[in-house]
Amino acid sequence: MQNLNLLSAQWVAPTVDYHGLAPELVVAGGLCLVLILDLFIDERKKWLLSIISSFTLLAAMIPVITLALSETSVRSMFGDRYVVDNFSLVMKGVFLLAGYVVVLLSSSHVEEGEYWRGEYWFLLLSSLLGMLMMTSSRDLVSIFVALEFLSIPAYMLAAWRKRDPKSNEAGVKYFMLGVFASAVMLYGMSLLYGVTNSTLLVDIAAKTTATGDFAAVQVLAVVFVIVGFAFKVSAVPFHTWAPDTYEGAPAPVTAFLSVASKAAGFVALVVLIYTAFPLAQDIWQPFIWVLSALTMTVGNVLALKQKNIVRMIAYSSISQGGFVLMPLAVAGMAGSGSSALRSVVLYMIIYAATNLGVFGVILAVSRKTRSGEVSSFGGLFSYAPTLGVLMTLFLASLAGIPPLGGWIAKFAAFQSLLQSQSTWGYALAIIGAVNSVIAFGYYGNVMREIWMRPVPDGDTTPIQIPGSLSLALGITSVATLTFGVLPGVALHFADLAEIAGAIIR
Amino acid sequence: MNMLRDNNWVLSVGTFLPILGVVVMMLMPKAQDQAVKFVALVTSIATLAVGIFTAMKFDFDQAEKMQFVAETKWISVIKSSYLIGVDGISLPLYLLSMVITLLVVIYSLNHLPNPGKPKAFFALLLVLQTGMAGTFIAQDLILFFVFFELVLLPMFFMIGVWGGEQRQYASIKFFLYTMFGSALMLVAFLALFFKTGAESFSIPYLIENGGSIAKNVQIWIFAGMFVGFAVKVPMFPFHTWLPDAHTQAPTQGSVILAAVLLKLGTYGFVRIALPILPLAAREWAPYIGGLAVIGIIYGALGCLAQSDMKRLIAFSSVAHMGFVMLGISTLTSFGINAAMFGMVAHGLITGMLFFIAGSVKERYHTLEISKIGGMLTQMPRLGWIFGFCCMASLGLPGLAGFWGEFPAILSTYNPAAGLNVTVYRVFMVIAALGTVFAAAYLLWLYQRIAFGTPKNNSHDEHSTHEELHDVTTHEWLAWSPLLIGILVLGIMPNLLFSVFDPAVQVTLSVFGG
Amino acid sequence: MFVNQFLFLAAVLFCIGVYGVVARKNAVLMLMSIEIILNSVNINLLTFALRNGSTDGHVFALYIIAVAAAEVGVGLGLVLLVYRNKKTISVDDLSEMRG
Amino acid sequence: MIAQNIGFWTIAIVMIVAALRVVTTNNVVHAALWLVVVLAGAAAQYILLAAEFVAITQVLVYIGAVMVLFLFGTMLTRARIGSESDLNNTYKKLGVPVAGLMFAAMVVALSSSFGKEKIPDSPKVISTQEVSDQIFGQYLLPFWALSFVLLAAVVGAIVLARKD
Amino acid sequence: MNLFSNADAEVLAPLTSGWFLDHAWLIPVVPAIAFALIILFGKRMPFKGSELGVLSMLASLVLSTGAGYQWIQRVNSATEEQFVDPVIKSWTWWQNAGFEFGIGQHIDGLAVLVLFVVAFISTLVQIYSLEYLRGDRRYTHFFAALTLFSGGMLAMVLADNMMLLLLGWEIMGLCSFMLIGHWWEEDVNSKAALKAFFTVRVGDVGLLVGISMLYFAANDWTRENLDVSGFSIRGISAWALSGEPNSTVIMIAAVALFIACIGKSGQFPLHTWLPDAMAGPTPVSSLLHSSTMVVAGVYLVARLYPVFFVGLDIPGGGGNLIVIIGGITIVISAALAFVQNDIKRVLAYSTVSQLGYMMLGLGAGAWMPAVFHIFTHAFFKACLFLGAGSISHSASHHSFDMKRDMGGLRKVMPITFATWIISTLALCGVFPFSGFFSKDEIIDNVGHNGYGLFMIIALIGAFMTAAYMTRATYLTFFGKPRGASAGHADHSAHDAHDAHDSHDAHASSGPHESGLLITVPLIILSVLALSSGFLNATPFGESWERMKLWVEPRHSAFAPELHHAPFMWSKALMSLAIVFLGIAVSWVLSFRLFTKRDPRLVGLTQRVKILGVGHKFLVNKYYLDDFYEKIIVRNIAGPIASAAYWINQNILDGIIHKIASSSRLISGWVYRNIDQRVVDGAVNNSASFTKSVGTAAQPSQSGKVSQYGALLFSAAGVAALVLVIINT
Repeated sequence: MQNLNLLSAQWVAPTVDYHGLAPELVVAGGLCLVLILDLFIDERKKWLLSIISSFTLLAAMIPVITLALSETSVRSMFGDRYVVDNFSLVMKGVFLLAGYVVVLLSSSHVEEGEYWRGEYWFLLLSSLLGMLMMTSSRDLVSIFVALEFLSIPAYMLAAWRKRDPKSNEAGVKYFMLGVFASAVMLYGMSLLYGVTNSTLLVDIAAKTTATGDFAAVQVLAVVFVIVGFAFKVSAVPFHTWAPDTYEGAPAPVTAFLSVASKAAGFVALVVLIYTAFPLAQDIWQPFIWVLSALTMTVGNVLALKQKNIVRMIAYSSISQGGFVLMPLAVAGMAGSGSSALRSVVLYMIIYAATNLGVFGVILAVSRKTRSGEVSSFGGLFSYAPTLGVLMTLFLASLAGIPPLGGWIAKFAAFQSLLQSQSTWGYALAIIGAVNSVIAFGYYGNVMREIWMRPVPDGDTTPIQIPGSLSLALGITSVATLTFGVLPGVALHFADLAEIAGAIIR
Repeated sequence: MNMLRDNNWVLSVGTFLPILGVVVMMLMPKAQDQAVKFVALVTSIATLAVGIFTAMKFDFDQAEKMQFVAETKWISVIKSSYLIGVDGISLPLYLLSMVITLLVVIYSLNHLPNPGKPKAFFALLLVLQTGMAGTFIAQDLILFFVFFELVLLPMFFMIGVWGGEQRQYASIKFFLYTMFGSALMLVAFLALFFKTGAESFSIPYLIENGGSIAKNVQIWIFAGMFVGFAVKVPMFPFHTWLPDAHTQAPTQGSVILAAVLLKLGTYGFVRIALPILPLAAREWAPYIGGLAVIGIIYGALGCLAQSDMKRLIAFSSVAHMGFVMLGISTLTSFGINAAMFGMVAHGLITGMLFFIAGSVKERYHTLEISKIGGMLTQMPRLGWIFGFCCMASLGLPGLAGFWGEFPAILSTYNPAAGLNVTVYRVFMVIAALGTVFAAAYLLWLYQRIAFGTPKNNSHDEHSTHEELHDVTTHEWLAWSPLLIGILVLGIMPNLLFSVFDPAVQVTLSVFGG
Repeated sequence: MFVNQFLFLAAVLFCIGVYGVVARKNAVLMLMSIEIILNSVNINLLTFALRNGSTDGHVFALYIIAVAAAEVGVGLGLVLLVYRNKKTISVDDLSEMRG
Repeated sequence: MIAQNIGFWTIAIVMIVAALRVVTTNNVVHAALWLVVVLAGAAAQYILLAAEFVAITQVLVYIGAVMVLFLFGTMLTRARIGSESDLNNTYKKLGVPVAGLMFAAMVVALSSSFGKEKIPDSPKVISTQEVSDQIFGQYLLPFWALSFVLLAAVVGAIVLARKD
Repeated sequence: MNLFSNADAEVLAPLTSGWFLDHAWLIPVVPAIAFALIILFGKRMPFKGSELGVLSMLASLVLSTGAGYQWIQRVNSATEEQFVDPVIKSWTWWQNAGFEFGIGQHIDGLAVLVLFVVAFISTLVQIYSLEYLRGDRRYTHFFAALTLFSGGMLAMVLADNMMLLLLGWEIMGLCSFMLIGHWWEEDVNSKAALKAFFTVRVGDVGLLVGISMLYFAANDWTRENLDVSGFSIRGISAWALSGEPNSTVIMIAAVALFIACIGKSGQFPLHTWLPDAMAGPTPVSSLLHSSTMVVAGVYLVARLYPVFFVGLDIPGGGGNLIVIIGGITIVISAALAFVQNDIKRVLAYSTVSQLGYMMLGLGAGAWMPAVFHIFTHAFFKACLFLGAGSISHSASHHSFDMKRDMGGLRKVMPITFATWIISTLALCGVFPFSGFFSKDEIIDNVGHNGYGLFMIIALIGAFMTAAYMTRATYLTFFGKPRGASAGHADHSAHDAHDAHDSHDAHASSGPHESGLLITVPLIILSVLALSSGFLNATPFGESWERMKLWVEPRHSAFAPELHHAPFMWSKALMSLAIVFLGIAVSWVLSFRLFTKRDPRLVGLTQRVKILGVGHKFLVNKYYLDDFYEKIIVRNIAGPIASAAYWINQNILDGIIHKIASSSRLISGWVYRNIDQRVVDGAVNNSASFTKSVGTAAQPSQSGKVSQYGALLFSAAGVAALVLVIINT
């Protein structure tokens, strides 16, 4: 009953480490600014909002950097419910930069379409803020709220092209499935709380195992919680929303969903696995193993059949998600924990750069072709060589071909799988290897269109690429190449990313 | 392992110089075709110059040692470093890649295949060169893998963009096969890494420590590498990408594919698979040998069935690489020497044959054997060169092909200790029969193409007799080094053997002598 | 009182909700089913709060209620949007994209 | 205890029946009304579980606000007040095995873990103050975030729902 | 212990050597250089490179003669029983992984003899070709190939190790390909070239295998005892005789090597390429069939005699692979020669048959006579070929058809006729022409060494040789001129050859004697055909056996002990009688058949009835003439020869064609079904499989939210259930 005494004591204002919260605060300030300015600003000057949004995100990078450089390596607040550690800092950086690129991708798109611009930026920043929060959340409630925080704006963004039934459909599907998944997850969380009497992950960790009196409920809880995030990372069979939503949503939003939102799901998954379920590896390892194998395979196989480029990339990103999951399937085994974490982070960093690049090119090309078909890329190289080469680089990187970023990501994933030196690890590695080959089937198909097919309607007028889009393409392509040639750069960050309080090593 | 570190900048320069050329090309304004060609030519000449400088500085008396070794941190997190060096095994192949690239560039100056686009073409060619050279100098598995894969995309595009009718199918097929192989190879590399204590990816380190891995584990790891390398070689039954790729690839692509790319696989066996996993190698050797002789006969049968000249030459590669693999499978230093020689010889000869096929295609607008005839009458020089190459390819003593073929057969008689002698002797007889087949298909090919009277019906209205010009200056420039190489190596095989041998001996020292 | 009697009630409600989302195609009805599911979770949480004697369950339940409200708002917004474009709120008809 | 048990079972049966009606009725408005019953029943259960504040919030938020939203939504989408035959999927029977599967999983887990465990006879009653202390103490940040969630939901929902 | 140093032999005279012997390696080098020069500069030279070829051959001839002279001196400086060490020089060509590949010379009596023959014949053939191929469009190439061809043969002869031997062997093969296919515009020629190269190549498998086996079997021993590699011919010889070798290994090695010889020397059953090779220009046929190429196989057996001696147990008598093959070849090919109309084909089969004699001799331990037969055969066979060429060149307008385009030429071409007759007699083995001294010795020694059955075969062969040569002579030079010889120009067949167009001018002037460049070589050769036999004229006593003295290695660790049959005039007379009988029978028959058009003979072959054979045999048994005429000759010349030819064309050749076509079929099948369908198909199928999996998985992506939800919930339920069950 010590607890009782503590609780019945006089309320004390919690201490807030404002430096630690600074990135979130900057973004929060930025989104308020956007919302307010939107009311007052002239219709013709609304482009200012995109500038503000992008600067907000860059500005938020500053505290991230100062935090990274500061002496205190781990800052925890609210009774360890909100922790700023290296992992969260790295991921915050990833989210902010990815968000920045999404803003760049969006700006011309949003200006030209009939969008609600101010609200668009507001929702985008909100979702990003949710992601930032997700990286540091270390209790169930925070995670749940952060998840909804990043999801709810995203549901609406997916439907943002209001007149387009496809976009509506995308939004509804995303929303419905998202809610189902969070319902399942909540059920799991409620059981976790019930068994462990805490929402704090580190407390949960001590009591959550696959054995003991409450084993069955714990299994159920762990599985359901993981399902919630498996949905978010669109792991098969919880992926069904992804292709439809990606296809229907506005392209920049799709880019955002496929990169940032998915990364947020992984962040939560990793945090849960490392800090909440370290002793329950018997539960989640096989589950994630199956998820990973299914995700890679089904994603790939279905991608082979796609005619729509965005839908194809959707399936591709599903399958990429399977690769990210790979190392987690053995993360609980002795000695492979830290390398699994590293490879997940690394994969997310590189995947973010590459996939955003892909969407950059898709956006640029669709400006001209107004088509989402793969065949609209026909002969791209002949009239837009730069875009053709860039798309090739990005796709090759996704396929994992050296010396582009993707290979080191896959390599690291394989490495940590094999590091476990377990049959499960080897088997999954073989499945992954086979899948990385299948994947080339559809990446190669796009390359084939770009390089070897004629221009569909013989229209070879060059493509005008707006400045912001060029900047986005530049950033992503340089990142993709650099990560490939000098993988140490990305690996350095991935290696830094340690979760405070993680028990798995 | 002993390493010499003098002049260790030359390898990096030689390898990455082409990339510099690519960058320069990329920076050039559009529609500067001549300038692009010039840059490509200068780059490849400069690269070769660096290569020759390397050869001059190479201490041939210590060919068994790694030389020009450079080591820098690269991906320290995964304990992989930028470790490069050459020894007697890699130097000739390293130089071969440079020579072939230069010749291909020269040939391409006025033989650019459709649809043109010189900038992209030469850029890919130079990237390809970097990949090939890099593979031969890499002394770190990860670095090796990166370079090994680096050649994939340029070749994919070379086939896919500049290739023949079925180019897209062929290019995808090529790519998928190789990807499949290298994916498994990567898994094997990683398994190797962890089984040796997760200390380093450096090949010398692994050679020292790989032998201590348990045998059954070695066998599995070897299996992964085997698939990776065998696809590249290509060994039966992983060969089916090759005929398509060759047939559809532009001449330049075929030449590079045959002359250098296929060697990446066999080189991988000699450099990596055998010395690091000696126990597994011994278990696998008879199977490799068996597949090799199947490849020899099978490739030959495939050749006999062809009606397309280029496809025939492609199938002959399967047979020839069978001899190379047979030599490797003996696990004797002589056999591996023969294999190394066979690699270089096959590079020169088959490369040359593909050049000829390209020129035939250019002149006759077909490669259908039945539509070509009497080449000796119409273009005597081309016909004679073709004859020379056929003879070299079928292993005529005194030409380079023989020294890859016969020693391989010879070494099969007496494989390394512990291998089943009877099985290998059977291999030997089959391989010797393969030489008969080689004679059959090559001579038959030659008879049908070069002899007889010209077939006028082969000419559609576009091609008049003026197109049937004999060998041009560019072709002479591009070909004569190969022709001279074939002859010189045939007469003085020791030029190569003396370089290979010490390094091969060292490589095989893991087998206990 | 058994812990399980509440938990089973929650489970039954949860499953009824699940049946609802699968069986219904009217978007509004699906949203209602979701509400049932979320309520079942709340029952769980409060049961455990009582069992464990801790406050966290209450807080969690409150947050869920708030979020659920937000979700219903968003959901109905989407339903209206769809209705405006397609003149139907049958989710089943929203299957233009598939495969 | 007995009174509580009687209360519980009565309410539980009502809730279950109401919930079943929600998912089976052919009238949207009826469904909404049945939902009110379920939500009210839930509030009653919360009180049984000694969570008055939550129960009140439940009534306020759900019955007060959410239900209104539902009814408005129903009206705005021009649902007929009367019964409709077009509310269910053709494959609605699929819901039975799916729900059954979930239920099986839950039953297996719950019964094997909590079995005959009882709620303590004199449970610690959580005061509303404690809840608020928590919310404004440890759970401050989610609370703060929640405000943004609601803001975003409102702004977004308005944009989506309005005509333009 | 060094068994083989000369020191521990009793008293050995120091052997002399000389510049020519020490520098014998120059002999093949000269033509090789000449070849390169012709290729590079030939077209720009006044005589288009031919002068280089002739000069190089002359130089080789001079060098060979000098070497021969010095070898004789060397032999003379040795004692009676002393083994005359060959002059061996070797250099390391390249060395690798413990394998040493050398180049060098190994010159001894055998080598000197063959060197001389090759150089001599080559020189004459080149001179002859100056005229014969004048104006040919590939004149330069022809001389280049011819020179390289001789160079290859010379290199092979001189080789001190098996690798070098193989090199020369293969160069010859290549050049034969180029030479036989010289007029490749015609399909027949290029096919013949292909066939020649390919058939020989089939045999070469044996060579490769044999060399490898010998190397590995002998290397350790030779290293230890002689400090040479297992490729060294000297080393292998000594090893074979040392008693060391495992009998199976050496037997298999010998068989393998002999397979190569079968291919190269046109032995049964690989002889079919030889007649087809007549498609080449006549000088080529002459060179190929007299002294080079086909002799290479025989030479290899003679060279590595110890291997065969031990491996096939030659001293054992009775029969072995070599004699069996040799014997079959003699008869089979002689029989075939009867039914040929093409004069060159007659000669070709005769060559095959004579090679059979050489093989028979070697196989039966008659080493010396067999080697001597190489020597004599070279002259008369070259002479015969060149004579045939002379006829076609000057009389028959490039036709070689005896029945259609020849006849009665003895008056028009007296010199050709005279040389032909001399050579024919030599070929038939008529005393005192050279063939007698070699062939008769072979027959004699075969019997003496315990191969009685084969002696009879050889005698039958001798009879047949005499008969078919008589027939050919009759058809060509006697009777009435026919076809082109009678002046009927038949252009149609040969217009395709640009090369020949230049000859039309004097071809149309009718049959005439050939020019000096042709007749002089003929005369020289015929003189040698007449006289060369006396170099080893056994009948005249030991002092005449010069060749035996100079060439035959004396018994030692390097050479097996050889026995010689004592010469007996009775045996010689018997075989002579057989030969004359053959000539006579054939003459009469030919006269009756071809000139008189005797109705009994004309069309006999069509009227043969199997039942009639026995009947006629009985009817005519008292008439010796009829006996030979009607039974033996008819049956041999008719059905048996035809059958043999039929077998040859349909079965053996057929087998080869079948093998070729069926291997083409098989390969086609393998390619279509295995490669494209199974191997490739597996890949393509796996692709389509992947896609169909995709199709199968697609329904899950129905686009309906409720179904998605159902999937989500049920997957979660299943996962939870399964994991709960597993973990509890």
